[in-house]
Amino acid sequence: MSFLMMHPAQTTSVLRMDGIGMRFGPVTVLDDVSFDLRAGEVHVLAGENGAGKSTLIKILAGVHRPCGGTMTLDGCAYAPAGPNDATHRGVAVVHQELSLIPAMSVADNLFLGCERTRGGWVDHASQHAAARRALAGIGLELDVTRAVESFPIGVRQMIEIGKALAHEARVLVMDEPTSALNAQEAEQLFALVALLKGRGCGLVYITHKMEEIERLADRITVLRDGRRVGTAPRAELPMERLVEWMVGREVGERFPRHAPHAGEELLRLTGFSVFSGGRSARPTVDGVSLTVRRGEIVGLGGLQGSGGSELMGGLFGAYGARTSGTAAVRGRAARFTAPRQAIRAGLAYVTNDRKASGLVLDQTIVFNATLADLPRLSPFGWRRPRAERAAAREATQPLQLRADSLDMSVGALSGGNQQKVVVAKWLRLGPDLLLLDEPTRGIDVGAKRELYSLLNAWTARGMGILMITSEMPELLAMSDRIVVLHRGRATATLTAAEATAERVLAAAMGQGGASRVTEATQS
Amino acid sequence: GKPVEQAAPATPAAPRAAKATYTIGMSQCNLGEPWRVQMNADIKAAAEPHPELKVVFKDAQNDTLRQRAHVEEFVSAGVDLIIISPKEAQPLTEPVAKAYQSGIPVIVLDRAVLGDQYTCFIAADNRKIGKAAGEWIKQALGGKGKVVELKGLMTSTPGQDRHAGFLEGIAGSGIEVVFEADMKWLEPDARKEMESALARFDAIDLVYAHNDPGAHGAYLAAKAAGRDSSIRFVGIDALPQEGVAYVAQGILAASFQYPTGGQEAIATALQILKGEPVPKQIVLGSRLFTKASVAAGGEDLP
Amino acid sequence: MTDDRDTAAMGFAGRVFRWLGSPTGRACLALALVLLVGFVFHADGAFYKAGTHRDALRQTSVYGILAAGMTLVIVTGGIDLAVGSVLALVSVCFATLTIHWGWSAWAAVPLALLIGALCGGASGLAVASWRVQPFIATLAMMALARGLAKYASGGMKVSTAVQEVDGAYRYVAVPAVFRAIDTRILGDNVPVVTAIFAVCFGLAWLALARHRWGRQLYAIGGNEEAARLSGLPVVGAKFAAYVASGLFAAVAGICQAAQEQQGDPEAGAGYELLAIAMVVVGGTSLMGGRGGLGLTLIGILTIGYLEKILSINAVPEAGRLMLTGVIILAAVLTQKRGR
Amino acid sequence: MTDDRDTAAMGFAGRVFRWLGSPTGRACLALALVLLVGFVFHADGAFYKAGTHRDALRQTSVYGILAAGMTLVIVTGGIDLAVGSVLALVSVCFATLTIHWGWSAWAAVPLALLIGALCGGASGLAVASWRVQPFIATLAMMALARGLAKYASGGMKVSTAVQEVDGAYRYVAVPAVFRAIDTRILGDNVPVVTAIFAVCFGLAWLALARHRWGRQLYAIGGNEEAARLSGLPVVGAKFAAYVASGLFAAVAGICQAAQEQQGDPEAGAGYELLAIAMVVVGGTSLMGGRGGLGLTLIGILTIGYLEKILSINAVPEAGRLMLTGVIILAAVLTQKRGR
Ligand SMILES: Nc1ncnc2c1ncn2[C@@H]1O[C@H](COP(=O)(O)OP(=O)(O)OP(=O)(O)O)[C@@H](O)[C@H]1O
Ligand SMILES: Nc1ncnc2c1ncn2[C@@H]1O[C@H](COP(=O)(O)OP(=O)(O)OP(=O)(O)O)[C@@H](O)[C@H]1O
Ligand SMILES: [Mg+2]
Ligand SMILES: [Mg+2]
Repeated sequence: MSFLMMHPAQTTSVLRMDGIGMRFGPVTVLDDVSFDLRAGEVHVLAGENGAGKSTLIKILAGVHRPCGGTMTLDGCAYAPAGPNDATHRGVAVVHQELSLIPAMSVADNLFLGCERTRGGWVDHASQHAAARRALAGIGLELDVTRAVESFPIGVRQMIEIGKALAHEARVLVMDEPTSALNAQEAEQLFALVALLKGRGCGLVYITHKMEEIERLADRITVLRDGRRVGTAPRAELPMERLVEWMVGREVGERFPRHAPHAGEELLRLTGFSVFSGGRSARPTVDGVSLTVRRGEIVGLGGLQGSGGSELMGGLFGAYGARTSGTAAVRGRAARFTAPRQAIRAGLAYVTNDRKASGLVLDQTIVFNATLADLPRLSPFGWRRPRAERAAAREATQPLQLRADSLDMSVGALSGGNQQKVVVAKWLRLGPDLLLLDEPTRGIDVGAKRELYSLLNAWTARGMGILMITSEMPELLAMSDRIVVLHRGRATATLTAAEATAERVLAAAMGQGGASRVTEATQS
Repeated sequence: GKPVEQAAPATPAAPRAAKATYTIGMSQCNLGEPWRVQMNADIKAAAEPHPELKVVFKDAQNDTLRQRAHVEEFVSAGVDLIIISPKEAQPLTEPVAKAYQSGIPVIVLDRAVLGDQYTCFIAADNRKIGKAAGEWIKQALGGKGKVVELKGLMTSTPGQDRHAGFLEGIAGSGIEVVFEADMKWLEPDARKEMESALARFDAIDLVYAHNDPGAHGAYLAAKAAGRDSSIRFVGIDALPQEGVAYVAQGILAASFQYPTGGQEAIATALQILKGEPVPKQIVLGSRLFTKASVAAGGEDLP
Repeated sequence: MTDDRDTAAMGFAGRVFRWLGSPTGRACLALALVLLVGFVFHADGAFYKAGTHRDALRQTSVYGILAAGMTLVIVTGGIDLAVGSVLALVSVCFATLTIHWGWSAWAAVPLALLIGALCGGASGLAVASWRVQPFIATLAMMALARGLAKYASGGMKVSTAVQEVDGAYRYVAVPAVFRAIDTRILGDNVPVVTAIFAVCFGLAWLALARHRWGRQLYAIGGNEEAARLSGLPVVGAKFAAYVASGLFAAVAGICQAAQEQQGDPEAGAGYELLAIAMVVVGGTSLMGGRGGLGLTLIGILTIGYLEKILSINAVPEAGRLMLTGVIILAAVLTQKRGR
Repeated sequence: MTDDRDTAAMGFAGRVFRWLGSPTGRACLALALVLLVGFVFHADGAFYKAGTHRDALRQTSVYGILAAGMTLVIVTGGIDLAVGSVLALVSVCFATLTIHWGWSAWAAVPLALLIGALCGGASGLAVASWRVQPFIATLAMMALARGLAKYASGGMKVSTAVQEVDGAYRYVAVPAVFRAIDTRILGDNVPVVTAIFAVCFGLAWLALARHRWGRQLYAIGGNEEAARLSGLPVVGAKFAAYVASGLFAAVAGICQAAQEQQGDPEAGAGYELLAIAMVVVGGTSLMGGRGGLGLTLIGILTIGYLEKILSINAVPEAGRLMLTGVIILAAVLTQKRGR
């Protein structure tokens, strides 16, 4: 493995960016941004959604050409002609949006653009071996001949990291690498970061997770509205200051207090199973029982692939009739075979992949925000564009969506703002039971705080919430109860008071807490 | 060709004052078939010695509505005479009648329009030619034998007439049509269908194709199967570079000419423009090309 | 929201420039290009005559009807290759009903529409419920409908020459409905087929731009999974798009039969490509989720006028094909967008 | 990972079942379906004769060559509607060069290939560099190449009957290369065109499955943006796919000319739809990024045999079209996948 090669620890800058500017048409996205990266450090790039972080590193990666400023790499002028050039100069990037080709094999993806060839002919054998080795280096062992799309999203993210590291890298950039990883996988990644750091590699790390900044950062640079607010060593930047730098004002408590007001029972699952891979395959959700009451947030814990998403999808009717067991909503039997039925019964479902299953990217914010509410907004079938606009404005305002116009296409929004549009779409419906799968994936602290407050407001109004999150602090702080899944089975149900990170993790690994399975349906 | 005089109603167009140049609009229904390309070439060649004639060619690409637009365009452009080789009788009857009534003489070539609202209709008779082919085949096979019929597009009238005429021609003989298929006038399709016929029947005496490329395609199939010497091939159209050439090379046993009428159309046009009376209908004769007669330029069919 | 202010500040020139950069502006540029060709090569002034434009509209109406239905399908990310064959099948059936069986228009038109809707429905069933790729499902329907047309007509044109049992021909009158469709109205200015096209187009536009169903079609074309999870009736909406396309093809088939005064089992061959070209030259993407009927109208006019201009100039076949290729490409290049 | 253990535990029947569920298995099922029809309707045993199968392969070779090139384009998410026209253009040029101008095969074949590559290159340029939608770019090229073919041939077939200046005809011999291509080799068992198809197919397979370029094509079809981010030469690889398709169409054109012993400007009409149908019936998605030449081979055989079986049974045209439609749909339904 090339990245295992030793480098003497250095304190000089590997990479400098000076006065970088960037415009998309008339919109200035970056304005006079400077940034430097030392060998052997982890430099965290922080900022709100849309601050320009991804754009900055795309310039670094040779994807965009800046419209001003200079860059140096190892003291030499650096102006990558394209992604390939950047890779060859030793700049590896894990982009925020997965850049894997779903139908291609893992090995092919790892070596995309730099295939191991003899005179142009791909040497599959050596490529497979090299791919296996590269993945083993980050603690991943899988069949590299299988198509990437056959793996869950968390594994795909690890493959993506493996891809960046398959080549010798002086500078490694990771744009929100853990947004799709669970705690265990994140640990693996952190170990890897430490390893690379020790080898003298410079790391740029973008994240919205405070724990990660606290844990990994050597220095922090904060961007706001395309300008650099400042750079400081982590020790000199306490969390409150950092958040203030990012948001431009004080935000207050990270997890706002939340008084439980559990009311009538909204949802009761008994022995609920989902056969997402077809009836003949092993059920991905296997006899889970749980309840959600009005005014309550129930967290679903578990490792990647433990079946939380399938549970929600199955409940919501996304898998048609491929479910078994009983589900009751407000005491009435509810076996939905199409999302439409679930929506009519007062359910809403924010999926974990907004691009693939949440948004129509080509279309406007108005279009997306009103999509699920079409029947009400178009009496007798005829649409009323004014009412739609008003509805979209009303739905997005409390979420503080940052967009130039409601007629912007959603694809041009930053990831966090896209997520807000998805949430807005469902809130329009005023659902009784909200299914949230990774609702804070990729959104900034300010927006997270807003979302938490909203969750509290909604539960106060009597909504019930079932939430999957891979962020342990979020899970622990926001849930009134936590149901932990392991390989499709519920292994523990913990109240807020009982829950600790250790207990949740143990149950997620299939240990301990097993005795509590029988209590899963009680509360 | 042998013009056949008929008692035709008088043309409404009175003899016109002689002009320095005359524009003739020619609407061809489709230039995808060599035979129609030949028709245009014949018209062009016949008009060449007459510097006073200017012929404007349009191609309807096998689309009736386009051809109807041609006639309308010719009328609005004020041409002196229209020659049309219509794709369809029915739908073009009205536009042609309108042009005719507006005082523009119209010569209808090859396929008819309905009624009598045109100046002159020039055509050969497909049914007669099909019948002649049938009779020739009956004689060549001595009254019995196994025949493969490769038909032209059977939704087209020439295909239907060449088929019906052929059946009339062989009626009462011991000739058996063992395999028939629609090769849609196309040579590659004819070859494919012939290969299927060869696979099914060990004894085939003759192939009757509705056009010469079809017969040639069948010949190529038989040749690849090593059976070309035991089968005779008969086609229709006898264009100089196709059917006649194949007969001359000994590939086809016979080809029946289907004249384009291009030359006759220009001759008739000149008569009309000079104000001379013309017959309402001219039926073109056909010629038969066989090994024996090809060198002499074929023989007239009775 | 800042865009209102921006627009106000831009001034007129800036707004025109911005409009030229929009899909509609780009499509109009392509149309302008073609019309320019017409002004330069006016065929001794023929291009300046009102009749030429009236004829251009009449000729392009049948294609336009197909293109309007095709737009609905293409917006969902699908394609309908069967429209030309369905047109033929309907024209044959409609001619048989009215000419041979003497049905009145009130009975024959609904049945003809039903046949078109059934063909579209079959494609829609395959695409929406059985999840067959639209290209291949409608390719199969293209062959099937053509075969049915040939079968129903016995391989002959269904015209006013009716063959009796004894083999003799009897000529019947052209049905009144044929004459009614093949005339002009509004002071002899607007061909009835053009009026029919306008109505079809208006209905399709209303459905796509103003009805809930249109939204559903865009959402399906943009992201089918998101549409499904948002509770949209994906299967039904998609199915309906193909039914609509079949219905529009049936209307086109009736118009075609009326104009030809017969039912032709070979009619409409290649019309599907022309209709698709009209939609795409307008700027609607074959990937689905974008575009609309406004753009399609510009595309219909662009290709319709291109044909007319080449025709009045009597450009020979070879040159016509080459020019068509070059001009379509030039038209699309003014739009410069792709997959 | 658990799947290895799963497979081992499954046993033979399980593995067969799993294979039948794979794209290849599904495609083979469709082929088996068609062959079954052949066994049932064997036309007095004609289906059991070796000659029938040899002929089926010969007949389908030209389509097969087109389908092989088409696969490369479709894998990128594109489409090439121009192959039929390019085939015609090349067949006309090749016939003119060899028959009329008397060039030797060594000079004529490379020039013919160059013409095909140029046509493909023009489409490729429009698609890859100018980002025109493949459907419309190749539709324009379809018209352009057909026009060129008609222009180059003067609208007539280029055959061994050569017209002299005085209008008389002179007959020249069929060029040796025509005869060489239109024979059989390996003990009179394998038609040369089938061998040419096999070579073309092999080359395309190698390129797609074993060469770096093939990886690039899949990546572009799968996610063009990701391919660009990974530094792939997206424009060049796409361009090359269209050039390859043009080259394959040129090879098909040469084969067609040799088999017809003439160059026909009308040749190849509709072949593009057949070639696309072969690719899709095999199971390659028109969305790009999936499928491959193995599947295309099955698709080629499926449609080739379907044609042959309908032909030996002398099914009339109407029935043939209907059956083709139904069987294509049935074949694809055994695969049940789509956008
Ligand atoms: N291709 C583009 N065209 C136009 N605007 C763009 C484009 N890419 C990004 N932007 C805009 O640039 C701004 C910065 O986006 P960027 O993706 O860099 O934000 P970010 O800091 O990475 O946000 P997040 O934390 O949500 O990922 C946003 O306002 C976004 O809308
Ligand atoms: N497309 C697919 N094909 C085959 N198996 C799949 C596919 N998608 C998911 N799986 C399998 O389904 C199971 C659940 O996967 P998934 O990662 O979606 O679970 P999850 O509950 O969403 O996990 P988390 O919520 O922690 O992200 C895993 O065993 C995974 O391998
Ligand atoms: Mg970002
Ligand atoms: Mg998940």
